[in-house]
Amino acid sequence: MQNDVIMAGFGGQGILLIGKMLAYAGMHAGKEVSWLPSYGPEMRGGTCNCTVVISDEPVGSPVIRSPRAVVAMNLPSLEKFEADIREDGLLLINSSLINRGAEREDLTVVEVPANEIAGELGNPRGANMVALGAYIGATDAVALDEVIEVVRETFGAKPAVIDVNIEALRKGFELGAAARRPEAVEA
Amino acid sequence: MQNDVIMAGFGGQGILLIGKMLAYAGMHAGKEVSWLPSYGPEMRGGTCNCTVVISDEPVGSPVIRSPRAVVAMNLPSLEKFEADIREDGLLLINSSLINRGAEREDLTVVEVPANEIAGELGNPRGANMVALGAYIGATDAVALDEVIEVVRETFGAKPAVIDVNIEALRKGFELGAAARRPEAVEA
Amino acid sequence: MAETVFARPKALADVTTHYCPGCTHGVIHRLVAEVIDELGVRDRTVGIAPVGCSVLAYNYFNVDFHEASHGRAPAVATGIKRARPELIVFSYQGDGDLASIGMAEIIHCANRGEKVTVVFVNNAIYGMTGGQMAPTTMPGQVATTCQLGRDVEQAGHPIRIAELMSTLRTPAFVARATVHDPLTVIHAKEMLRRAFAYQVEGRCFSLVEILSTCPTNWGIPPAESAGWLEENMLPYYPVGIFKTPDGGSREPKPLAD
Amino acid sequence: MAETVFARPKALADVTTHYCPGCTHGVIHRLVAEVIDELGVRDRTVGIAPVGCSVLAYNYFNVDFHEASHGRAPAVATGIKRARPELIVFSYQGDGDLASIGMAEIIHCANRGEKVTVVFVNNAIYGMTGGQMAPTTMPGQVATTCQLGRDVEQAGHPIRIAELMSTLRTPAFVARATVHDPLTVIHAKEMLRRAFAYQVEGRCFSLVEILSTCPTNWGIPPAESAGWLEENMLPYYPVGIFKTPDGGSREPKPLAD
Amino acid sequence: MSRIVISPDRCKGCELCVQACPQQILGMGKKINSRGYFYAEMVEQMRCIGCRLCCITCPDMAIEMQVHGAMYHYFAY
Amino acid sequence: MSRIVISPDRCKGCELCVQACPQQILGMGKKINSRGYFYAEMVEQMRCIGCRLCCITCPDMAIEMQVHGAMYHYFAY
Amino acid sequence: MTKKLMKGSEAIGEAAVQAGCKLFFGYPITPQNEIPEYMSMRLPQIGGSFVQAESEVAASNMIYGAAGTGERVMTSSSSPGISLMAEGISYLAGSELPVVIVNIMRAGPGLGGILPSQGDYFQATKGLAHGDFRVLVLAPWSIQEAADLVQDAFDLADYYRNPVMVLGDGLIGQMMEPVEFREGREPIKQLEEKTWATTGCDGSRPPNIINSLFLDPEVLERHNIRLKAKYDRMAADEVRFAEYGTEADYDILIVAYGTVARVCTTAIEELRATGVAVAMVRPITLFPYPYEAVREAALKASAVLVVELSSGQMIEDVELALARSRPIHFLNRMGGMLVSFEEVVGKVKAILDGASEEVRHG
Amino acid sequence: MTKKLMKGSEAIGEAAVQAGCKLFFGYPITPQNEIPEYMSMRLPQIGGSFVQAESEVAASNMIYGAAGTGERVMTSSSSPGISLMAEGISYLAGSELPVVIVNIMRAGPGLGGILPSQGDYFQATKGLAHGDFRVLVLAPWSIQEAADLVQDAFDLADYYRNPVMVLGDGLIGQMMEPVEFREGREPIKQLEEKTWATTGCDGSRPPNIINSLFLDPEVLERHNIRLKAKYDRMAADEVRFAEYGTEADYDILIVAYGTVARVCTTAIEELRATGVAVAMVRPITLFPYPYEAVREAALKASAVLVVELSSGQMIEDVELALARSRPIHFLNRMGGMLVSFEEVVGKVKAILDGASEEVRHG
Ligand SMILES: Cc1ncc(C[n+]2csc(CCOP(=O)(O)OP(=O)(O)O)c2C)c(N)n1
Ligand SMILES: Cc1ncc(C[n+]2csc(CCOP(=O)(O)OP(=O)(O)O)c2C)c(N)n1
Ligand code: SF4
Ligand code: SF4
Ligand code: SF4
Ligand code: SF4
Repeated sequence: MQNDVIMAGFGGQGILLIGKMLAYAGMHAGKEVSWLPSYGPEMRGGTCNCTVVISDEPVGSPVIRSPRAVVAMNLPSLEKFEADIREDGLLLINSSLINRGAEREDLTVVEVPANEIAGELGNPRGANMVALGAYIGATDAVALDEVIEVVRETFGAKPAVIDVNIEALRKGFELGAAARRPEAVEA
Repeated sequence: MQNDVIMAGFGGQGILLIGKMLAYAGMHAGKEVSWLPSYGPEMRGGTCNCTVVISDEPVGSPVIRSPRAVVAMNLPSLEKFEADIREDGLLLINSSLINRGAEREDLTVVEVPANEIAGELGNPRGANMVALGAYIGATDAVALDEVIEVVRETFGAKPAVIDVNIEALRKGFELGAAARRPEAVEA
Repeated sequence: MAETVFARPKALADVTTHYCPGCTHGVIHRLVAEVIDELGVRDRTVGIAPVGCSVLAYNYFNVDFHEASHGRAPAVATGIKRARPELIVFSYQGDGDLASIGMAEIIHCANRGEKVTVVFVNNAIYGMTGGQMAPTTMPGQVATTCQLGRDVEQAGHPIRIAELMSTLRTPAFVARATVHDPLTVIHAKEMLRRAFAYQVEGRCFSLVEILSTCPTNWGIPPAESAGWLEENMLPYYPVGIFKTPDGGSREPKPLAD
Repeated sequence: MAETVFARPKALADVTTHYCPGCTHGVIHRLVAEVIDELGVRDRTVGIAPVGCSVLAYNYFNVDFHEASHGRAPAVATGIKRARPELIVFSYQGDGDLASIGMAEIIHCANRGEKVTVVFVNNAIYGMTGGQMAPTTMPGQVATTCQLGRDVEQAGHPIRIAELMSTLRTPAFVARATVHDPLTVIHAKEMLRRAFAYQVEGRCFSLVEILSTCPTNWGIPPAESAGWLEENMLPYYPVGIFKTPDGGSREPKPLAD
Repeated sequence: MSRIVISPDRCKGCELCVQACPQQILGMGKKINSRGYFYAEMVEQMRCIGCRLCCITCPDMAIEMQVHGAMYHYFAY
Repeated sequence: MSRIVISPDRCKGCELCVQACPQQILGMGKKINSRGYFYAEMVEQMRCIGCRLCCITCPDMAIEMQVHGAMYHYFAY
Repeated sequence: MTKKLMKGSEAIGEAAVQAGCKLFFGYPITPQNEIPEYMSMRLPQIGGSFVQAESEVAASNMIYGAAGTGERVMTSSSSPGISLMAEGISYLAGSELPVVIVNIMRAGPGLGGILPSQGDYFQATKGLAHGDFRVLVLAPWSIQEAADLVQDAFDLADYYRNPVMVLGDGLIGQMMEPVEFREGREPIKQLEEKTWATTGCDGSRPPNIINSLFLDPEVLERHNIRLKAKYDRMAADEVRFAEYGTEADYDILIVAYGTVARVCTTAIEELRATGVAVAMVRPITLFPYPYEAVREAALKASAVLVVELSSGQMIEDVELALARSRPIHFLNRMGGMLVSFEEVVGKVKAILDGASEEVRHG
Repeated sequence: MTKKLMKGSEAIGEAAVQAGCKLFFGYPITPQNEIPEYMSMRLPQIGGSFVQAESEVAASNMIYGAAGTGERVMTSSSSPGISLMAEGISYLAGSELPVVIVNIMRAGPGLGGILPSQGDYFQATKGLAHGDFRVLVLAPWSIQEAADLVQDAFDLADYYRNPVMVLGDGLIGQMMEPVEFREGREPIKQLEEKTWATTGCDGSRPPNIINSLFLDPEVLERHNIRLKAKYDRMAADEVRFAEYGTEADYDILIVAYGTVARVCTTAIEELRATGVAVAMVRPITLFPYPYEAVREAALKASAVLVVELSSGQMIEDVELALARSRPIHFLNRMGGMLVSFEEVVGKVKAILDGASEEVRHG
């Protein structure tokens, strides 16, 4: 079984970070993982993205042209990647910065007001964590606890940050999980 | 018919010059010619040599490992090239600086006290012209007049030099021609 | 009727640059373009883009452009100027490009007295590649290849290009300016005008070193970058004219010893 | 009993060099060897041969040697010294090698403050390749690539390495000497001794520029070459110490303007 | 009397103009432009003295200035 | 008292020593050495003052100097 | 030691340190800046030395000097920077010095772009610089393999006294994957003491001379013959490659190296699911090239597909191996575009449907 | 015009001038110093410009700048210097600028020696630098041909907007032979005006940009595809070779290029005298390589002999051409040593006597 996702947004939204944390979590869970960032000048100022693959088998192509899931943190990202998602795949939209829904019908769409939620939690820079939570909530990529572990490792230096981020993570997870349940029922 | 010769001596003895003059003469005589100098640091101070090919056919290899003739202006050159000469080939020795004869039996050997002769002619730097004269005297490479023409062209700038050099050339020619006659008779 | 008293110079293309917010590459581009306009040489100017953040400069000017290999812009400029002396040729280079890999080319271009103009942007870091140490990086300044700060024992002291270039015997115009605040921008423009004017007159090689900010790789917000430059760079990189084609040679004499 | 008061230093191999008659490369070789002997560092010295007439230097010294690529001896020296700081590392370079193709490497090696010694032989011409113009060739001097004499309008003025190097901020020892007559040879040796001593003490980078003759490519008999050097080169290339690690920096300040 | 025109899409929100303005009449807006930047806005056009310092400072040619009628220039540029 | 020893085979005949000798007691010989050079010779050993200038000048280490007994050195080297 | 999630560039740096690399000389260039950046932090910690060279030309001469002293030394760069090292690498090969050179390829020619490419295959394997010489070229397809090959590279360099190049693409430089470093790793070769190194000569031996100049052509020719013999030894002993699905029967053989081969494995899985049998040979050493392995595997197939991120470079070696014994098809992307497994699947189907053109250079 | 006895280097310089070359940028290196020396005298006479560059790196970037203005420009060097031009040449190819580069090969690797060699064949024809590109390579065997090819080189460079390399060896640089320059020579190609040149933009056209950077991989890929198509056109239209004795029957086919081929003609004469029928194909363009001609001529022989001054480089292209259809034998000298016709004669006899080992790389 393989999960792969492209996470995309403005530079500075912490996209690469949550991608890495997802990969770490996968590794800790004993899976094969790869993390691939977009790189180069186009990053600067503009948008950036990363591809994370979590698989039971050794990872074949770390480059995924049609990913099983896309996390779009801003409009340009949504426009760039929506069309590429695999049929019946997952699309996560940061509705705080994107004021339109999905164009495709076949996708499972999860709209998360990541910035608002983060703001409400008094952690404005935590929108990325909300999104990460929502993604793992909506998929079987990794267990929440694995990611929480990684959060602790990552921010070990600043304990204050840990809790707010775990908080953001959980909030996102709930939204993601909720969004998937109906589909689960249908099945 | 092809004539080829390696002319060798100390740098500064004017070896490359007489080689070029020989090639020029050949060209003027409507033949195919090539002139190939030894080059590189080993020249500096040390010895130098050049290979001249004069032929009725387009010149194949401009590099001659066993030349039909060798003009040795100093001892190192004699030692370096005597063994390479074609069987029954021609060896011209500058007896002014080389106080030994040929080691091989099969060669036609012409010993020319080039420096003495040049000195006697009041043209100490003309030893190379004497040697050139001797070579064309002992072979059918080119006619004396052709070379004389070239001398005029070469030293056109300084007429004074022309006559002394032609003088040296003739002296050498006589010695070369003389040395060959017996062999001609034998034939 | 409304008259526009400040607008985009003709020599500057009407596009948004890829430069980071607050990066003064943008200011320097505009100054060069204004000078080209004011000297009326746009139709015979050829610019040379370096390899660095200004690598895309060819998209930002309304003049013919030639993209050089890293550090070799002065050699490219030499080729262009020798081929068509009537052209006004300028290179635009960063400090990694000019002062590190391109050191031999800039010195020999200046020493031959090629009649070209070099706009040298000193931002004390490698911007394009993500903040490595430059020859101009300040002692103690943090960069990705000196993460504990530049150690002068290991990497030596920053190189001062204007000073170095001004000691060559061949006549030239060499100056240093900065653009970290509006008034210094005005002086920088004057230096650029003189540099280009000398070329237009066919007088000499000219180089203007301009101190510039790199908020992104300095890790300092744009608004504070000007202050950092003024405090840390200005004292070590004094602004002014170091050499004119009329002035004598400026190299040191032997010490009395 | 007879005592030999002047004989071949141990660091100098007992062979005949390939140098032309009267070429002072030979004198400079001997001086370097004498200094190595006198400082007692022969067993931990590594020399770097350039590409130039002294390319075969590795055959002429009794120390480990490394043959550099053309102009890159200072980079090779950096590699050796960083790998084994206990070694005494010197490069021996000609003016084409150091001042033309090797300009970036020598400036950055000095600016990093590598603790190595550079013996820079300035004979105002390319010897090895048969007399082409060097960056140090004098105005009007004839060379095979400037057969009407060096035209400063086209090729610029000769580069003065000692002056140029001394303007770098990083502490160093920089001096110029000449060996065109016996008494100057004694001074040259003193400069070399100081240069090597600074390295032995682990103090700083050191460079000694030494004016040398090239009778062959100058087309001047050895006996007259000394005079030519004294008349033509000495006035433009003054002898003396330009920079010491203790002295302050020597770069020019901005002109009052 | 002078008018400052700031192009929202050209502005990268570096705030240099805000800092440069001697009248302190420029400020950063709350809106994000197409490229994700909060852009600068003119707060009190009336008090603008037409010094052009913001224009000269802007690295991105996001500010143009127009004048109506005659106008004293503090410095040549 | 000093003795100059010139190695004929090391000498390249550049004449620098001849020029350097303050006593003018060195000269070029008439013989050619193995490498084709006329080499330098000591003409008046007696008048040598042991200044070592010829040794110092020779680019080819062709000159050595020996002294018998004490000797005043004009300069340190 | 446990697995660590590492960026390729950092894994390469750490692998070098683990292999005893004490010195790094390099110049920044995307997409491998993290290698010098990592080394600038790491080497001082182990008493080594890092120098940011003024250029790649200087870097190649710094490793030349450092390698001469016998220490283990590395440099890294990307395509344009490697071109600037050409002369220096020729000197290293001519002087027989062991160094490890990492090339994280980007798209060319010229300044090109910064995204992954395999456009430097010819340069690495054939014409790296002037003169008759070869460098051993290792091409990893994962971060773990990159780390392992870098360590092997140091042993091979020392054993053959020759530069060894680790040739990756932008993905290898930028991607993160779990890496594990073997504790107490043993050299893969019997290594002799470096008695030739410039360590200072106390007279107990003649001076050591590091040199590639031989003015006497007979001497230089002997040197060239010795070098050629060395390269022939490499060809005999160092060929490395990996096979996938060659034990079973298959219609098509894919030949690909580096990260492209990973994409191909995904394609092979997909194809197998649809009942199409495809196998792959993945060259790990590009010089020496696994001609025999490719030929033998190809002879079991009806056609061969070469997949490259170049206009067609390795394909010439495949042609040499096959000598027209099987039709060769070619799939490539360039300029930083990557081959997707979907494209590979499509191409294989096209070959089977006779909808693909055979290609040939020779 | 009458014949003149000229040194190869000078003939090359004069040929360039006759072809309209206005600019020369170069750095001295044996054995081709007479080229820059000649140009330093000659170009000022015709209102051109000569610059002795500070290095080959600079020289390659000076021709890059000058070529961008549309003028005809040349540089020359020898092996190590060409290696230093690698990056610059990649930029020239990527920016599609016409220049003529002369390489008078000397023996390598490293500093090597200064005597003739053919050790740069791989470099010239395959891996000259990073990225996917090719330069057209012309290999003269006489001074007259060198002069002719240099003139053609300028036309080909302009026509294809691509660097063209004239690849000779030390003999071509140093030898003197009679040369004749055709009066009023016409370009060998239909040449268009250089509307892309940086001549100053008066607004009548958009600014011209000389560039090889394309950050968007799709754009760069299109560029790469266009370049590849150009190289394929060269391969289709520009192949040049000469045949000797292929009209009659023969047992052995010799494949050799440059001055080595001359030595072979002498050997062929000698062999004919002894009743041994040998023919030769001499590639004149090394890229594009005359694969077809070599293959066809080889199929008429029982065996093929490749003669090179290298450890075996062109032989790989011969293998590609033959695809094992004929046994290939190899005769070479290296390090500046030259092949003598006696050696060629001996080798041919050995092949016929079955006393020569067949060789194969693929
Ligand atoms: C030969 C080569 N080496 C290295 C690089 C990578 N590179 C691109 S830009 C750059 C340095 C940029 O710094 P700087 O010149 O200071 O300009 P800035 O980006 O700071 O404006 C480097 C090292 C390259 N493209 N080519
Ligand atoms: C890369 C490279 N370029 C050029 C050369 C040719 N070359 C050899 S020595 C030399 C210059 C020598 O002159 P200099 O450095 O002044 O030393 P000198 O011979 O005068 O002592 C040159 C250009 C080379 N060997 N390698
Ligand atoms: S990285 Fe620095 S130099 Fe480059 S654009 Fe950004 S701020 Fe400007
Ligand atoms: S050519 Fe000049 S530098 Fe070289 S050895 Fe002769 S005299 Fe000395
Ligand atoms: S200076 Fe320009 S870019 Fe910066 S905030 Fe003001 S208007 Fe915007
Ligand atoms: S100085 Fe030396 S080489 Fe010159 S002549 Fe005197 S002894 Fe001979």
